Amino acid sequence: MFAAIASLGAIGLLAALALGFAAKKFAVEVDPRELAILEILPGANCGACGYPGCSGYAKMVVNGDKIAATCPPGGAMVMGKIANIMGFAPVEIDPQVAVVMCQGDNQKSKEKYHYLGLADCQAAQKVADGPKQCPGGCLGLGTCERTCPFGAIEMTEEGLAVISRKKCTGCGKCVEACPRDVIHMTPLDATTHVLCNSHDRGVLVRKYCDIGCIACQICTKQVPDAYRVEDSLATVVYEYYDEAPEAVDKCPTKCIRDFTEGYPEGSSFADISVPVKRGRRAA
Amino acid sequence: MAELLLILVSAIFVNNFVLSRFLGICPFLGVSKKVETALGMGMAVTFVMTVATVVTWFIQYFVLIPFGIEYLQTIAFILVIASLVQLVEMVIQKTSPVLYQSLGIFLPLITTNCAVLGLAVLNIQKEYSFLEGIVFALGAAIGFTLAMILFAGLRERIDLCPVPKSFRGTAIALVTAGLLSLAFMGFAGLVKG
Amino acid sequence: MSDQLYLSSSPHIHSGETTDKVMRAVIYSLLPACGVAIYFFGLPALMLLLVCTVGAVAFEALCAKLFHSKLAIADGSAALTGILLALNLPPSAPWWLALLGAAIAIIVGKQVYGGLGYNPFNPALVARVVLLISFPVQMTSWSAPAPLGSGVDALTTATPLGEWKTAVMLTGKLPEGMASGFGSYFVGNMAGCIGEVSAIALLLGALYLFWKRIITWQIPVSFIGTVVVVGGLFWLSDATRYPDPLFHLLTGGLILGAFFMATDMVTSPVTGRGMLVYGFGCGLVTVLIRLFGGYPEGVSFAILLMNAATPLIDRYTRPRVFGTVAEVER
Amino acid sequence: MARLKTFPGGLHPPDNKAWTAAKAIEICPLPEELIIPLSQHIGAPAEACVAVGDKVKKGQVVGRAKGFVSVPVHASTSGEVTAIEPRPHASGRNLPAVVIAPDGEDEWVDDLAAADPEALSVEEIKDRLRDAGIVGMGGATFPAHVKLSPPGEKPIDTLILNGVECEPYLTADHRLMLETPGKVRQGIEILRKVLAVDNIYLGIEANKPDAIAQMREECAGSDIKVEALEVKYPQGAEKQLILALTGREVPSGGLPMDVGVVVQNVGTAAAIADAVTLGQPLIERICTVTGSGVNEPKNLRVRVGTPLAHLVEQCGGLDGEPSKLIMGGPMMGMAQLTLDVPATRGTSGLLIFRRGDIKVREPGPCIRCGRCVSACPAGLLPTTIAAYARLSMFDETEEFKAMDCIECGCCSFSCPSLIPLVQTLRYAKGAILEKRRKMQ
Repeated sequence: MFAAIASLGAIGLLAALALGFAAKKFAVEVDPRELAILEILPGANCGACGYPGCSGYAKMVVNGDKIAATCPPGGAMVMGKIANIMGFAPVEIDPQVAVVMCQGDNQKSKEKYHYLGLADCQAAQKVADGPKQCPGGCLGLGTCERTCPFGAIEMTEEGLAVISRKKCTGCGKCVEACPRDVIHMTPLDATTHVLCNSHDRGVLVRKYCDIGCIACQICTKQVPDAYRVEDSLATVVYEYYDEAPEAVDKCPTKCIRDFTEGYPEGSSFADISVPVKRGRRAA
Repeated sequence: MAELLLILVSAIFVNNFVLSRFLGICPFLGVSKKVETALGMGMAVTFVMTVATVVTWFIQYFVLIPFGIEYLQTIAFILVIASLVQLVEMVIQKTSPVLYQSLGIFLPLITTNCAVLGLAVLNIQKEYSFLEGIVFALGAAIGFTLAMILFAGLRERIDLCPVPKSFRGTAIALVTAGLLSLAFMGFAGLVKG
Repeated sequence: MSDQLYLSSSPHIHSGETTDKVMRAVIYSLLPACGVAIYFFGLPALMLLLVCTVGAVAFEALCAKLFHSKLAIADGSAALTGILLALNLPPSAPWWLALLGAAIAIIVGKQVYGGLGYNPFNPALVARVVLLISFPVQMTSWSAPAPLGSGVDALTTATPLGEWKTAVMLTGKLPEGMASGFGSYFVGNMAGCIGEVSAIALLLGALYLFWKRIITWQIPVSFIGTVVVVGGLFWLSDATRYPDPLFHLLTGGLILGAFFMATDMVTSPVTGRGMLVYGFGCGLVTVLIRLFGGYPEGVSFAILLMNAATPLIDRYTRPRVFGTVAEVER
Repeated sequence: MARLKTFPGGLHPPDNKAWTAAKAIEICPLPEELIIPLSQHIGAPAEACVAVGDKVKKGQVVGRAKGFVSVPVHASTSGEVTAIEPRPHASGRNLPAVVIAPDGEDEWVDDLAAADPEALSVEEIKDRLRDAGIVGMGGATFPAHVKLSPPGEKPIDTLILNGVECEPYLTADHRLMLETPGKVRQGIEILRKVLAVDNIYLGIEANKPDAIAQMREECAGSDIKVEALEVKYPQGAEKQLILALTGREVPSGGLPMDVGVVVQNVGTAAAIADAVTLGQPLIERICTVTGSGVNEPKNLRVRVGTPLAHLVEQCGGLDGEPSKLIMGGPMMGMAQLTLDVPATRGTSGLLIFRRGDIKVREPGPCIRCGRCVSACPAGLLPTTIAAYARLSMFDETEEFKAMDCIECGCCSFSCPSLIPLVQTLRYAKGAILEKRRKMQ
């Protein structure tokens, strides 16, 4: 019995000594706060904050004297927790979602030519500025879908990108990836949008798209505050988003849509496209 | 000499720890996503295996047997292995933070890696001499590393494949591991032992 | 006019060589071997060929349905896998074994990885090895060839390699009269898998593949070369125990393996240098298993093993990029 | 016979040069309207310096060069400027162009200054080249005066004339060497003077024995080495040509001047001769109009700005419905949206395929046949890079040297699975550049 205890004890002691020595020799400093912040962050490494990955962001927060950038996917809740850890004042962030400003799928918008090649919008855009006659419309080849780190984008059968308002965290990766700049960041609370991205004149738009904005000005006449027509394209003035829904029914080409109606039809996101109120998303 | 060579070949190919004895499956599946990481893991395991064999051999023959406490073999060996793993962990964290990050939890888990303990125990069971033991450990470690990097190479390739949804991830990895093990069965009977 | 035009990135012309043409060419190249198989082994061989091919195509279709992937029977790859599997079965294999093999080849060997082009292991060999390990009795009962019209009943016998292995195990010496049968080995008049027996039919097919530029010389040459050289070295060291290189060459599945199985594009390296390394590995393992292993034949295992090593070989045999001094390893 | 010089990799697509190789160059008559794009070269576009309604003469500058890497553009006939507006351009976009309605007089500007190249200084010659708008006429359209002004730390000891014309279908350079070898020779001598080199090669693919004989005769007695090269695409790619002729390998990411070489196209040499001795700007070029969709394939001497539709008219019109219009050769040319696009200084060919000649097939999975690997003249693994690019793993594409791709098209041409490899590699290159830009 004694031999057992003594010998095992001796082995343990030796090992402990060796380890203790090694621990001194190979010590590595890590700020525990950095790890704590890394835990909280969404971990998508999306880069929306402007730093290389979530660990880069955590490093910045710990090493800086203030929070120099926000984490849009994390939202208010994550920012609050980070502020707690660091002892800073919480940083306000306005939740945003990305919206595809186009409804011109393969059925509704005309082709310029038959495209052969890599099924990718950026690649197709390099071939004579993309196969659609509309210079700003969604090409439907899914570059944004593949880019989205949160699986919030889906291509419809007819080749149109739709974004789930629930899954979208507002990181802005798709905005960067889209070669036609058809995806815009909008305030989460604004549910009405002019879903068109063509700056061509109305006559031209009518020729190639069934559902594009023809700049008829009816919306601005209806709700002067909430709409603006510039360069042959109407847009919602998001400061007055709550007035915007009034013009939805008046739009002759149906390119103004309100997402509370359950837009877009036919996608698996249709049921979750109802707007989510501020604060609920963080949960 | 020929005897040692046979032990080595046997441990690498015929009775490959991972693919024939099915020991050490945890890191085999866990850190075989990239060849570099797999190689790093292989190195770490090689070190632990070799040193553990040396130390446990001494403990077995100079402590446990003389004091008649062979029944404490498992505990004693795990103690040794655990300390070694701790040591390796510290060294890797200091020298290669990238490798440290990619090995993650699997590094401390070498402690409970049955390949290491299995090796130490087998070594005693087979009543290998000190030199034979070291060769056996080396063979086992090389075999482990070989299996790791072969498998990692395959997985890197599978990562580019449109695997059906139901088979993605661990499922396809296990199927592949099975097929790899199948291929290794060709060595059966190559060396008796 | 313009919306009728095709636009694409350059280049605008194509060689016309397509995957289905490649697959079809390989199938054509196997026809002589199939013919010889049917000639020597009669209806059972025909049955195996039919069951495997039809089975493989059917399982391919089934998988396409199960996994919601595009049906790709037209490319001929499933049929090719079926034929290769059949050629790798012994003539006495029952129909259900062939069907099971087809299922394993297509489902486990290929479709779970995403289908054509993604399988890391040669599907036909996966099936063969699974069958060999699971049904050793059925997979190693050989019958002597009974040429069509000869009226001879199929006799149970051993393959030349098996005969040799048994003799060496029992007596430590080569069996008597081993060197006498090369003529019939060459034509295919010996026991073995239905497709591997006739060197001449296989070589004919291989020539066709070379002519069509479907396969390149690297893998067959380094595979067979290694077997001949390493096997030859052992033979020189002890001719009473080890068989001569020609025996290695003509018996067993070496020729079928080296020209048709190891050269499977999907599972072999893409660069010439890689192919050489791969062929060398195949050859070495084949000889080791044949001479020292528990199994009399090692070609299938050798190719499977080297399939597993293919990603690593590819990684370390990258071609030198134009304008770089030396290959940069990471 | 000794083995012909060449480079590793590459392949030989069916070249169909026989359609036009024996046809003498015809002069393309004036169209009703000339559209002269302000951007016809690599570098900053020119700036219009005439106004709508102005009368211009042949050879008059209508767009001024902006910056060093830029050249002026000229009116290619006399007439009236009817518009300065965006017009269809070879790039697929509408880009600013000066539109001229010809008056039929075809009158040269008065101040053309003929000169003896021997009497001019090197700087004077370079000025003349810039003013004449000389650009690389093999297709890259890089301003010649820039290429001839290597920085001092990069001494040039070798001049290579590119008469390879490895692109299938095209025979423009072939005919040029056959019909005006003297011009080419004259251009070579001017280049010799500018670069002060004596090591001069003229590389021609061996499938043009008549052109080789013609140029050998022309260069007999001089130290110009006229070399027959193996018939293999892309033999005419700058780096591959340098390797074949001199054995020097341009380092990865480098330029020909890094190994002391300047490469010029034979067409450029001929244009240089005209520019320096006669003072004539680059306003016309030879263009092969060919393909299954053209009734009568021809080699035409075309004025810059001539709409492609006019070229087709000269060749007996379209044969059936066209399905693809390609400016340049089939391997590296650009597909066009419309025949309203004008020919520019870089238009070496117009290739039209008839409906039915373009087979539309879905790309399949890579079967790892390795054809792209053995065909790649840059020593890349196109299929591996493409696989990574499709999954947006651009770090890996960079590690596999995607940036060394020369976009020759050999991989896509040979791929049995019809994967658009070049396009995917180009995509990867774009993403890598974008990433590098962000890093800075």
